[in-house]
Amino acid sequence: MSSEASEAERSEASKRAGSEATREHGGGGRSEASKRARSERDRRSVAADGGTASSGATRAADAARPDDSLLRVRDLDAGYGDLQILTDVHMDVGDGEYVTIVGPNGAGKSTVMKSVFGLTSYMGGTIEFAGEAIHGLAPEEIIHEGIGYVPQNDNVFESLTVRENLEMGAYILDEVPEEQIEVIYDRFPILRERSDQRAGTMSGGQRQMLAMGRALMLDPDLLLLDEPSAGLAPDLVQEMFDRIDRINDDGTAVLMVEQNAKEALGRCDRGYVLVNGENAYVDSGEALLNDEQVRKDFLGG
Amino acid sequence: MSSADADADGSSDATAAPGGATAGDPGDGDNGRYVSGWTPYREWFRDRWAQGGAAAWGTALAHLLVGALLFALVAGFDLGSLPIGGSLIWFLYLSLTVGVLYVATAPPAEPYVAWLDERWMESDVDKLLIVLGHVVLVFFVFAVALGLPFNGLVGALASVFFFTAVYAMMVLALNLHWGYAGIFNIGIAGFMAVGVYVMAILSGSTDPGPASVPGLGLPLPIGILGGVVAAALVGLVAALPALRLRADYFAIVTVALSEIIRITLKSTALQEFTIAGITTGTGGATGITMPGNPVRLLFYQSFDAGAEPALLGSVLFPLLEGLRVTLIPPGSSWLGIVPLPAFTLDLAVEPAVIANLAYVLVLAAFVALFYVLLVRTGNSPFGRVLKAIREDEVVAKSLGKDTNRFKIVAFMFGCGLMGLGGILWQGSQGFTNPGAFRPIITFYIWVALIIGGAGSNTGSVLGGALFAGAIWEGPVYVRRVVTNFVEFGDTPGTFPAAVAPLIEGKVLPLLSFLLANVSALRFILVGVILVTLMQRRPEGLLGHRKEEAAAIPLTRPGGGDGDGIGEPTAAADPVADGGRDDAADGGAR
Amino acid sequence: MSSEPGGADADDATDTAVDTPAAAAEGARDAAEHPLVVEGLHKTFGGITAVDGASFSVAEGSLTGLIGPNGAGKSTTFNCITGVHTPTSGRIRFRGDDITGMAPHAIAQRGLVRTFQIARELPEMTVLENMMLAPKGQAGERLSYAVVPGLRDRVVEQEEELLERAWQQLEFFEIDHLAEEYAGTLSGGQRKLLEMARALMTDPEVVLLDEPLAGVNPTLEEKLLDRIHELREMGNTFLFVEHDMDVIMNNCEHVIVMHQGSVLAEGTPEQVTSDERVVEAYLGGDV
Amino acid sequence: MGISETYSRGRNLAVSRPFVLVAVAVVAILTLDIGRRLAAPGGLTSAQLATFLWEGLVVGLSIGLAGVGLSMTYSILNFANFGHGDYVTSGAFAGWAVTWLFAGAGQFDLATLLFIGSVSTRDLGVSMLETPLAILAGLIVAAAATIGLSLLIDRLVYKPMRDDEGISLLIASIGVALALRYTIFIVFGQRTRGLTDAQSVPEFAIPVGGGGTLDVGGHELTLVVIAAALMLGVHLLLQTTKLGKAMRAMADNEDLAQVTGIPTERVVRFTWIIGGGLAGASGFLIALERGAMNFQFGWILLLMIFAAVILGGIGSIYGAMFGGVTIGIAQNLSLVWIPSEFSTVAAFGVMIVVLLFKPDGLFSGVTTA
Repeated sequence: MSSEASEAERSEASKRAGSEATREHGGGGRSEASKRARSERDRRSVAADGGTASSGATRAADAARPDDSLLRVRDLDAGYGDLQILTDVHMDVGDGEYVTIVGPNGAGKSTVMKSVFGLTSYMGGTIEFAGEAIHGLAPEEIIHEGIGYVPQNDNVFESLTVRENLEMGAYILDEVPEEQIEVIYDRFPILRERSDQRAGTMSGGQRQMLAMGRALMLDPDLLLLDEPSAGLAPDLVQEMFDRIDRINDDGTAVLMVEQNAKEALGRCDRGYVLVNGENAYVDSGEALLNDEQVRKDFLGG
Repeated sequence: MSSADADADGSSDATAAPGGATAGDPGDGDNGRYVSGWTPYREWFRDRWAQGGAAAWGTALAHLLVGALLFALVAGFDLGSLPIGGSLIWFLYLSLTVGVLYVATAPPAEPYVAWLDERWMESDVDKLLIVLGHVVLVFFVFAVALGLPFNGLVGALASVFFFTAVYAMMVLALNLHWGYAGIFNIGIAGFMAVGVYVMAILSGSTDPGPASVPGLGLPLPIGILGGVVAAALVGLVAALPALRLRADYFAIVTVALSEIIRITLKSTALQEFTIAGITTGTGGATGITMPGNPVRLLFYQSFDAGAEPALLGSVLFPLLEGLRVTLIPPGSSWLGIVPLPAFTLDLAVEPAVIANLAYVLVLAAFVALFYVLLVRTGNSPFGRVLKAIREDEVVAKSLGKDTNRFKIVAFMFGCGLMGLGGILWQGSQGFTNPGAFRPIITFYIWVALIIGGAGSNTGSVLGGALFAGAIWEGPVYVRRVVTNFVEFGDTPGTFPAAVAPLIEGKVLPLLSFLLANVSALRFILVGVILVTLMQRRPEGLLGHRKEEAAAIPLTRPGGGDGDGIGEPTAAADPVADGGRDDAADGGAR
Repeated sequence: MSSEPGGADADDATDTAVDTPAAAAEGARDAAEHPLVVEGLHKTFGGITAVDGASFSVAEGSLTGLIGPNGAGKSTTFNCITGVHTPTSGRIRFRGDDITGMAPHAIAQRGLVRTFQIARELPEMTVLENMMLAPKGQAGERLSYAVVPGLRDRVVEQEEELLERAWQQLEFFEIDHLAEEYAGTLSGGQRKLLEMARALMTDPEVVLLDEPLAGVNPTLEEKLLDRIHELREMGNTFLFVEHDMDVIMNNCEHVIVMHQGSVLAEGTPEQVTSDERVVEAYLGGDV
Repeated sequence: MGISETYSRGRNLAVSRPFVLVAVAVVAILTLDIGRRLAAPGGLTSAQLATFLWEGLVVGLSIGLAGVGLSMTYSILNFANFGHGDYVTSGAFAGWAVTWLFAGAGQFDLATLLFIGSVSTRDLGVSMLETPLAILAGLIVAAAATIGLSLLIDRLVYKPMRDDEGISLLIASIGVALALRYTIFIVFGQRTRGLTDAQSVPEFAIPVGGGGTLDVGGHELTLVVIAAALMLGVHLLLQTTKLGKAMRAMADNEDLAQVTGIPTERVVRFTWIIGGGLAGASGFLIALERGAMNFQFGWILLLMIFAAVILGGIGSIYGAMFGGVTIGIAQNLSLVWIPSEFSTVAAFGVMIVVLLFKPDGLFSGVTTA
């Protein structure tokens, strides 16, 4: 449906971004989406033409065609045990796109990511990856599909060396892919230096790089990053985001949850704002960042 | 949603044991990713069984036939050559199968099961009566099957109830540790040993004769108190690491401690020693003589073996020894026409059994004491804090509870009770040695706790009774009954000698061998029961019961019904009223 | 059998009354108006500094908000105050007494009671049991009182009083219809209500609320906030840790904003939200 | 490294880990005392001391070898397996049945051999020197049978409980222990049986200072060599093979292992294979060294194995090896000061004292590495 949106409309949306971000009703079909009443609590105004989801600045072409998207999440309900966290979540990540999920604490950002990776209780909706339904699959199967995941905490095997950590990332392959290890080493030279050091002895930033390196060992089409900047010193945060930019530039699509909204939205192609386990906004990162309403809502919740 | 789920679970749990095993499919339901290879078969069987009538009977008969075929394959070749064995085994097999099928499908079982269900839900006393009643019933059947005189039945029951009582006491004490405070103690035997040995040393005779070490000759109550205090103090020593260690580490420390105690008691170093001119000791590996059992003094003038009866004994013994009720005197006839055979009911009980029974009554009183003490401990603010510690220690701390103090006090209290339980158990038997305090005793007590259900005091007593009746004494009587009916010939001495005849199709030697080893078989039974319980019913018979930890029933004060929204009570109460007004204000704001 | 010292309730009082003259003198001025004072709090874990010199105080009878973006050090500060963590340096005074590094239960005993961000009900205890657990100075918490016949009468008496209070408190929070349910069967919001009701059963002087509204639906949110306001009017003091600016704006009269381990701004909600540094901090800037 | 650096390091150590200093001090005092006793005429001879140390090493390696398996299952399956001692016994019985079968086939009745029945050990003449192949076959069967047994028990008992708490699994493992032990009891009987021919076991007398000799038994030597080789094998397996690394990864962080794509069930199976194999092999070797066994020797050994594993920090296989040797030497060296009845007490005492100061054991935090 977004394909109906003309180029003009999209640039219009970009301009409008300063005043009001577009309310997303999800790409799965407006009729279906509008059938579902939004929570009464939602005080936000819904954009009059509310349908067009994206107005990505740099990769608008990809973003505007969610039907071709690599990852396609529709009406997702998920949670932990019998506790539902997500309600009707929609999300698209195009091939090679860089998408960020932001939102206040407890909005369910990480839950979206874990749901994509099969780590939550699936309660309804669809998750498609490269045209195949992957909801209900176990994490080890999803890895085979070509998705890599970097959890937020405890994301390295502390008692294993750096190299062993990377080898674990390619466990499903029969042979250790030496060339891929070299690729990772080239991308994160510090890992080559520390190759034989135990991961537990490394600093937070180095661990984060190792965790990403491990997730990249299978050269996934989509990389899921859960708050990569959490707990890093400010100067390292910049470096971390630079590295993610480069990973994305090399063609890997990135879906990232970030608390540091300013930095994340500033760099991504598109951003989703999640509030209370539901989609609130979607727009280009820049647009979201400059939107007064988003700023206010983000501070509130 | 979640409360509805919980209710559903609760009710299925509440329908108690009989249907529990087949109701639903807890095993598979709980572990979604575990599908046993047997599952399709089980589902098919359940389905057929549920249809009832011809389908159920047909399925049952098919199984019967297949079973018989298998049986014949193993044993069938020489069945005819056995004296009565062959036909008897077939008879047993058929009657057992048909009996089970009949009970399971036919209506006559229903009133009984329904009655059992209903009574079971009534009260703790009913549960106890049901279990003890069934124990008595089963042993009555054993006695009849064995042709035991009344004296034998009473003796057997005295023995079963002795074990029931001592296990009940130990399990009650353990329940305080594990069920309430969540302390994983597997050193029970050690705390028992401390209690028993300190009592024995303090109150042992100063002149015990050549075979034993002298004690200090203090009065028995002092000895018992000393034993209990000593066990509690050893508990204190063990509780100090409890504050720092993980549950499984702590467990291993307690079992190591109990082994240290046992090895120390066994050592020659402390066998006999002299301090301040007084000679005493542990008796080493040979063991230690216990002070006389005061219950004996009720009946006899002294502790000596051939002592004269005391007052009570001199009255009771002749009375009970000669107790025979003549129901039909010799020479009677019906209406003076049909002569009737004379019939006298022999209810004679021998003095030794009377003394045993009296001691069991004393133990029962102690079980009641333990029960009251522990119910009071549980149903009090103290027990509430323990329960909170088990659930979430951080919360208890955040509410200002010094959780370490509670854990130490609870642990010491439980250890003291274990010491007392040990004294009443081992101390009553005239003599004990370190072998009676091997770690295996601890595990028996654990099994009894798990059967009854951790967290429930009534469950603890029931667990003790079931362990003593069904696992400890029961199998021995089963063996006696079977050997009474089946002529086995010579029992093979070894397993190979027992299985070798299988090749020739002879099963009796193996059966006979297994029966001879029934004491080992019951350990295997214990193991299987433990695993099955942990997999299927980890909460035991009565665990997870709604036992409120408070000194008073937690209902709405003033007798108001719990369902009311509370207007009447609130209106009567100024503070609550004020709160309500404020609430109204707040809502309007 | 009892291993406890004789039933002196004074025991706890004596060992908690730690009072250095210096602290008392310094605290006396403040203590009347500011029961809780945090001075130069530092906390490091390994090499990472979580709290970096935070100082603030909580006024008597106030509803003070402590906010800040993720990783600002709110939780660590909270944990230092409640005794879960021992500060690396700095002081925490409560009513003029230095409570730095005291055990959590000792701090709670003094009347500084916390709630948890993710409600920590005791799932296999009923709501009433949860409530009855909380009050301080229960005679029946001594084993001797619990089991000895004569002494137990006093326990029973006390229990009756507590039960009545518990019912009142449950009615006040409008969860009395759940009183006999297991706490584990309550919904998330109901657990939050229970948690707060339970904390109030201890007769606290200051209540530390750790994100009391996290994961609570709007209707219950209103209810919880109403209760907090009422209780404050009844004289309770609250320190309210929250990341959600809206809630703080609408409810607190005083707001402390933390960022990167120290206090970034302090003042009325209006002052704080108009502070550009605060907005930047929330969006993830370095300020 | 300069003196001042050494000094400051020492000071840091004293501040941060006072227990280490206390332990070093105690060990130093005991060592000095041994020196004093050695020097005193009529006191401890160096041959005695060497014997204590050697015996300690032998006992320690056997405990350590059994402990490695226990530690592995603990770190990967998260429960203390109380059935482990009976896995040791099972392995020993299976292995020795085969050794006897090999050694006595043709001479004696097969059933008698297979059930390790009454055959004079003199007549059978099993020893490393006489029947090395039979012993080797027994060792292999001991390991293989125990692997089969532990996989079977995992399937029946532990797999359906995979998500349960460690304590539930622990209690279930007590049930497994009882069932196993008394199954062995029924099949093989209660008595303690001799296994090897003491006459044909070679002994090497190694002269030590002071005119005494250290007598090293051939079977002791066999145990030490095979145990060391097996431990080295486990080390290489964990460090160099993919599956070994996956085991370490899973012990380290099970959730992360799952999201990394490590097949956790397969790792669990492999853990039982290694843990069970080592338990069986150690049982066989311990019985070889002792020359006798009965149905409960593994259970009696279990507490000692736990002591070793906990001492080293449960979950750490190097800790288990180190803990085993420490416990073994503590147990034997304690004979210098206390009567032999208390040597077990000394071993448990060392464990409890270590736990008082280091509640997580010596190698804690170094999970399976």
